[in-house]
Amino acid sequence: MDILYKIFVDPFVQMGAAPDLLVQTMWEGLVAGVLYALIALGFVLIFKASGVFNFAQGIMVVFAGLTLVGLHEMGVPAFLAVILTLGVMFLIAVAVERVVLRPLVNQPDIILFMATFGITYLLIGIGELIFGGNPKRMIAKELYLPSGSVEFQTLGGFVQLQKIDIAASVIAAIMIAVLAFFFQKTRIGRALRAVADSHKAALSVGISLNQIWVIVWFTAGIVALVTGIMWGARSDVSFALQIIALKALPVLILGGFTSVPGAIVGGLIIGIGEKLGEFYWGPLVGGGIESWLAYFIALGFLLFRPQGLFGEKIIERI
Amino acid sequence: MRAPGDGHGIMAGDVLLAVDGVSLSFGGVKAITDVSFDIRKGEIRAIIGPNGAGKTSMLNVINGFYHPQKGRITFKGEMRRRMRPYEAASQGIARTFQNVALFKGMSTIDNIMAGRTLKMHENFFWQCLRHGPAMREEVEHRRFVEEIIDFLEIQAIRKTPVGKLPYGLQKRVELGRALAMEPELLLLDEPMAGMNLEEKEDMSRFIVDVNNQYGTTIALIEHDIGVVMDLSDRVVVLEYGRKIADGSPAEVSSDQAVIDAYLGVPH
Amino acid sequence: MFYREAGQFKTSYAADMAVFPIRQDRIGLAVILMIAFVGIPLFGNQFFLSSVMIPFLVFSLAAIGLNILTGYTGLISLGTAAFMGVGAYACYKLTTFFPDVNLIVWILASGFVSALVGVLFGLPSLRIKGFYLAVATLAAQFFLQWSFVRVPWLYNYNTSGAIEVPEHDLFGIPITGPNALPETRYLVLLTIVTVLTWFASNLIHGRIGRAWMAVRDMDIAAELMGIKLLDTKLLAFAVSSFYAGVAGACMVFLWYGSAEPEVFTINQSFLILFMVIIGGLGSLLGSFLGAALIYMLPIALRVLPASLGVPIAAATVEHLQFIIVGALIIFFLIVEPHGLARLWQTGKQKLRMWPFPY
Amino acid sequence: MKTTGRGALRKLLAGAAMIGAVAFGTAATTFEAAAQDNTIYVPLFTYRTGPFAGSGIPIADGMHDYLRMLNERDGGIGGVKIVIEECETGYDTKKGLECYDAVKGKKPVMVNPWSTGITLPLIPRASVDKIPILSMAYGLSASARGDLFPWVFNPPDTYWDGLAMILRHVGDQSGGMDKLKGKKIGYIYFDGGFGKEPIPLFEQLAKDFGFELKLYPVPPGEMQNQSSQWLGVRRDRPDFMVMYGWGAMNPTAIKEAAKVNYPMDKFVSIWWPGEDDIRGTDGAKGFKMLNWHGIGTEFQAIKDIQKHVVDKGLSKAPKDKVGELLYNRGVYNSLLIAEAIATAQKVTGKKVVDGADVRRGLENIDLNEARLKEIGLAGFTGTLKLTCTDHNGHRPAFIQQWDGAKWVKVSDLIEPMRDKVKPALDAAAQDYADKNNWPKRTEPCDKP
Repeated sequence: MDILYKIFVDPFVQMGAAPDLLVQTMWEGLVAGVLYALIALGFVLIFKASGVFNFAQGIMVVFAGLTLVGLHEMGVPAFLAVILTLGVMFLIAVAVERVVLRPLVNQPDIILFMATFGITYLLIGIGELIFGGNPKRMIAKELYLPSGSVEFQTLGGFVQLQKIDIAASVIAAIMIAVLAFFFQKTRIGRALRAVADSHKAALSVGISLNQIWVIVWFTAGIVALVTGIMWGARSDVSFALQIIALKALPVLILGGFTSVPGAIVGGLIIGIGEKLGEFYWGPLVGGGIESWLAYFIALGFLLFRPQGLFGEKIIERI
Repeated sequence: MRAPGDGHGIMAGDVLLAVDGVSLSFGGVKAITDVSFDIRKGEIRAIIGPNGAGKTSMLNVINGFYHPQKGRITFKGEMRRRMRPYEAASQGIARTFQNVALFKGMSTIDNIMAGRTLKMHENFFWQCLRHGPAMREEVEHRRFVEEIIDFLEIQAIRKTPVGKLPYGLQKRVELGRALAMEPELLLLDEPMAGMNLEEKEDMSRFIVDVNNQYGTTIALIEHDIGVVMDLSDRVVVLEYGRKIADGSPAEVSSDQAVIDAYLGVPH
Repeated sequence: MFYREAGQFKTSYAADMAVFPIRQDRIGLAVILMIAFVGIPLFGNQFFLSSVMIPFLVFSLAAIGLNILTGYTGLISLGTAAFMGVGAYACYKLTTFFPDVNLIVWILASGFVSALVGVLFGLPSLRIKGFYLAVATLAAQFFLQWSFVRVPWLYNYNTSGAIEVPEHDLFGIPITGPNALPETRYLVLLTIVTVLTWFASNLIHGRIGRAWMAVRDMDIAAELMGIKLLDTKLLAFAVSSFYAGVAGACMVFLWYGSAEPEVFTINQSFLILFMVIIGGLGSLLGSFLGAALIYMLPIALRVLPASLGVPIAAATVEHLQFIIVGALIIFFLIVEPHGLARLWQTGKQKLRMWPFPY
Repeated sequence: MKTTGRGALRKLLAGAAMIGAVAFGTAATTFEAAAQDNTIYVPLFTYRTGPFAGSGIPIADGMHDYLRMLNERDGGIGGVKIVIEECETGYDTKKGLECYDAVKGKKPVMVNPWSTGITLPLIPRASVDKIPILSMAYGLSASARGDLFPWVFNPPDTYWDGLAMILRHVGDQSGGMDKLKGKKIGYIYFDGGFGKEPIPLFEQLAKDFGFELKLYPVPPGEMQNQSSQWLGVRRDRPDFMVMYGWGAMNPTAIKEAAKVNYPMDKFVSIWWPGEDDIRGTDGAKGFKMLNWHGIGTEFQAIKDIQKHVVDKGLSKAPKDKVGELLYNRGVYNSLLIAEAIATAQKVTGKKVVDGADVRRGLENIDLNEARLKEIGLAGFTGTLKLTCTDHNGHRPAFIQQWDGAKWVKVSDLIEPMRDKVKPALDAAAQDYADKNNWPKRTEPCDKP
């Protein structure tokens, strides 16, 4: 009975006893979730338009952040470095399209998936070769990102929000809005959606598939840079991030591979779920369950809704 | 090959499979609405209809891949509402597919051998050793498969990976794979689609031979009306998921509803 | 001219179904086995045996395991290292419970433990496939790795948190521990790998292998032909994890001599996946070729420039290694998705035609 | 498949085959090549790559530069040139073992694994291969027992000594060890071998002194994602926090601590954070850590490094990094290497010593004040004397505090609690010996 109490009652008692901590935990989860969602967003953009499951998205985040900081260390002013980094991300998009996607068009999905492993390793190698392997500090101040925190005295305690986290959430929201606008209202955006629905259809309306790939990979590169800056400002820019970036996978499962809102909601559920789990239930098994909880949440979810929250039900045909 | 199915007490001419009031829908979209027909032992039964009439869905229902919301299916006297594809296969239903669904990475022989899976039983241990009983079993079934290969005249492509074969040959290998299951009921989904005249003649010959030599009951979907009229004993016509006609080729071809459906008379 | 099957007639299906139907191939295999069993232990130096051949064999075995799952059954796994860990810890526990039983027995038994765990994590493959399944294997990777840290029973409550391998004998000759000669460890490992490769080859060429490949190539058709999807996939998970588990046990017992949980990280899972991709999906030979390439590449990179008098900084070598592996993955996927193994086949085909290519 | 690709492919394959042949041809010769007769071969296992490269690079530079300086300034040790060779491990056990096998044939006088994961598998091999292991303040704590582990050395402190000293400091801060009663002490640690090792002793001390211990493990994959752990800290409000972290875990923990407004002067770490882990972090001022050696370049030997190595462009270290904490940690490690070799030369009377000699050298290390002065490192570190039975020294260390720009020594030397550490050490050593059928020591002890 004691164990049942500890699992089913005690955590909720704790939540009730210190609501400020509960809110704080959920906020931390939310922030982590925003970052997962941003990585997942990069996945979704590419998956929607090219059907490629881009495993390299996580490393693109590191690479973008590293390039930015590395350029700045070489003496480039911060904002110029941002622009140059965008240029680098564009070059990567072009290179990926030329070297990887174009020769592999019409190959099975799994081959393309594995090709992105190759991109991952290439980016790690090139990034470390140019900028060195040690963690770097994000140039948050130079980019006029806020630091410090705001505190709310509430709920019998306090809730403390880091300004950088607030900024990250706001910027993420803006970026999602811009992307939504881009997809819904602009010509290129509509073309992208046409590609998502059918490659042939896109070709028939005279859109070059190659250009579209470059555009989505570049867009994903921009998302990666923003993610890299935000994440880097919270901790450091280092290749250790790639393991955390894998959490975007359960997020995608929750959200569905093709849904932008799904990526956001999935990210938040995973982020909040794993923080609550770690904080309130983790101590029962000695803690550290955060490393796998997200995957189990996703797995449990899969058993009931294999197509994800916002994905369409798959009807298999033969 | 032995004539299959004799032991079940179903004589030629008896009803082998009866479809009774089957309806199937996906979400809100109705694929099949209240369709009933039967297939008799030993006959060649054609299912025809315009595109999107629900023909393939019907085959999918028969071999358990789709589960109809309403209706019953009676096979060899056993009635069922739901069935796993595995059960359908083990009871003797085999099929080919509209878009060839071969195992592309495997050779012709391995594809057809895969059709023997249900008949092979040697355990994991012997499989690991590939000697003794496992090897004997393998040789025995290989002999059977070679008979099919001779029958379908595809000796030359035995060891070619099927992904590299031309379309017509792939269709033939797929038929071979279905035959390897020694089915009582063989479902053929557009066996002649995309073939030239010569290939169609070959395929028709194989279908008739299978039916004659082994007494296998065949249900086939085909667009080429000429082929259907020549081959089949009875024809069922679907349109928009409903049955609009059922009978001998002659009866069906003179049916006004069928003519309308094919000529596209607006409803 | 020399490599040709002309004149070799098969008089039985059994002969035609042999894994190596061409005589020259059988001779070649015999030569390779001779070199492996006799030549290398006789002439190989310590470094070559213990830092090249033993790791190569361990990774080959793990790659075979992953190839069964990913290459033959089409289920992608990112958790190979964790299953290797299961094998290693299982073997460690079994040897501490029953230290007097022959170690080889426990190495194989630990494969079964790993297989069981593999089946457990393979269960979601009923509902999910493709990339989705990769998440189930990631769950296995992170959960198992966590368990290796969090469950002190697994490492016998050692304060170091690591498992250490005491000396074990086989027929009075030490095969683990510091006194085991590299030659002995190599021969034991080589025997295990040879036998298990033979088993894998047999499985793949029989009913079970065909069912795996059928599921990989067209799961719906396979299902409609009476191949039970779940059973087939779970069997693939079990066999695959068995191989990974044995590889893990061999890794710790015959190579490392001790292990921390950090040995079985996701990076190792990736490495093995790359071996399979580069070596050739769906090819046993490819598992060996891929393991050789990926494992020996950094050694070659380290040694080659130095011997040519071009000193390259250690760090640069590491970075180059990442770049080369990444480039190779892309290169092989584009030029030859079936990997090194297919290149080998193509080469043999050329040889068969030679000197009249058309 | 495209025919064009195939032609290129064939060339590539031929090329690869050739490279492979050459590689293994040369691999054999390179690794066979024994050290020359008139040099001493010291391999350095370093990790300038991988997730821990941030700490690994300065350490590697410090180790390399000190030995290089001896070569440049003195022509080696006792007139014998040292052959320094780095082997990159990436902090990966697999590569570490490969490094070991690669250097083994070249008669190294000792190995410095610089990773507990690499140290553990080498421990049984050391006595067989006759190559001593110097795992400086890491590795297997129990190997401090020279009578059981004659070939393994881990001076100047074990992780248990470190914990005891940190708790002493915490006690001082509270006004005496008896004041710890009823206090809450949090322990945030890398959730692997190194972080978990002190827990049994920690629990024991919690019982002895009556404080409550709270554990906050950080999983290896989550080193940069510690918000749950620090939320736990906020909930439990421990009076002090102790940290055993590594790599990216350290800077993240300091940041998170600052975020939750944890009082930094109550946050004490074991000796692994470096300047780069803390510099530029808002609110990090006041953070404390344990250390046992000097920082900066105000020591003769380090000035010599600058003069003979760095200024001549022989070092990989950027000039401003020389003298930083982890750089000097590397220097300390090399100081031990050099001292062991020098002592071995003295004990054996030989000039070109081998692994067995250097083992004796290590056992006879006596770094007293006079000797430190002699080698130009007076005041750099405390004295160290190893013996046949004590391979660690259990030397006192001090607490240093981050003042926002640099480390400042804020405590006197703190003695570890030998009475508490010894039983834990003995039990662990015995446990290790029992579980692994550990052989008895056969190497004779030198008379001091």
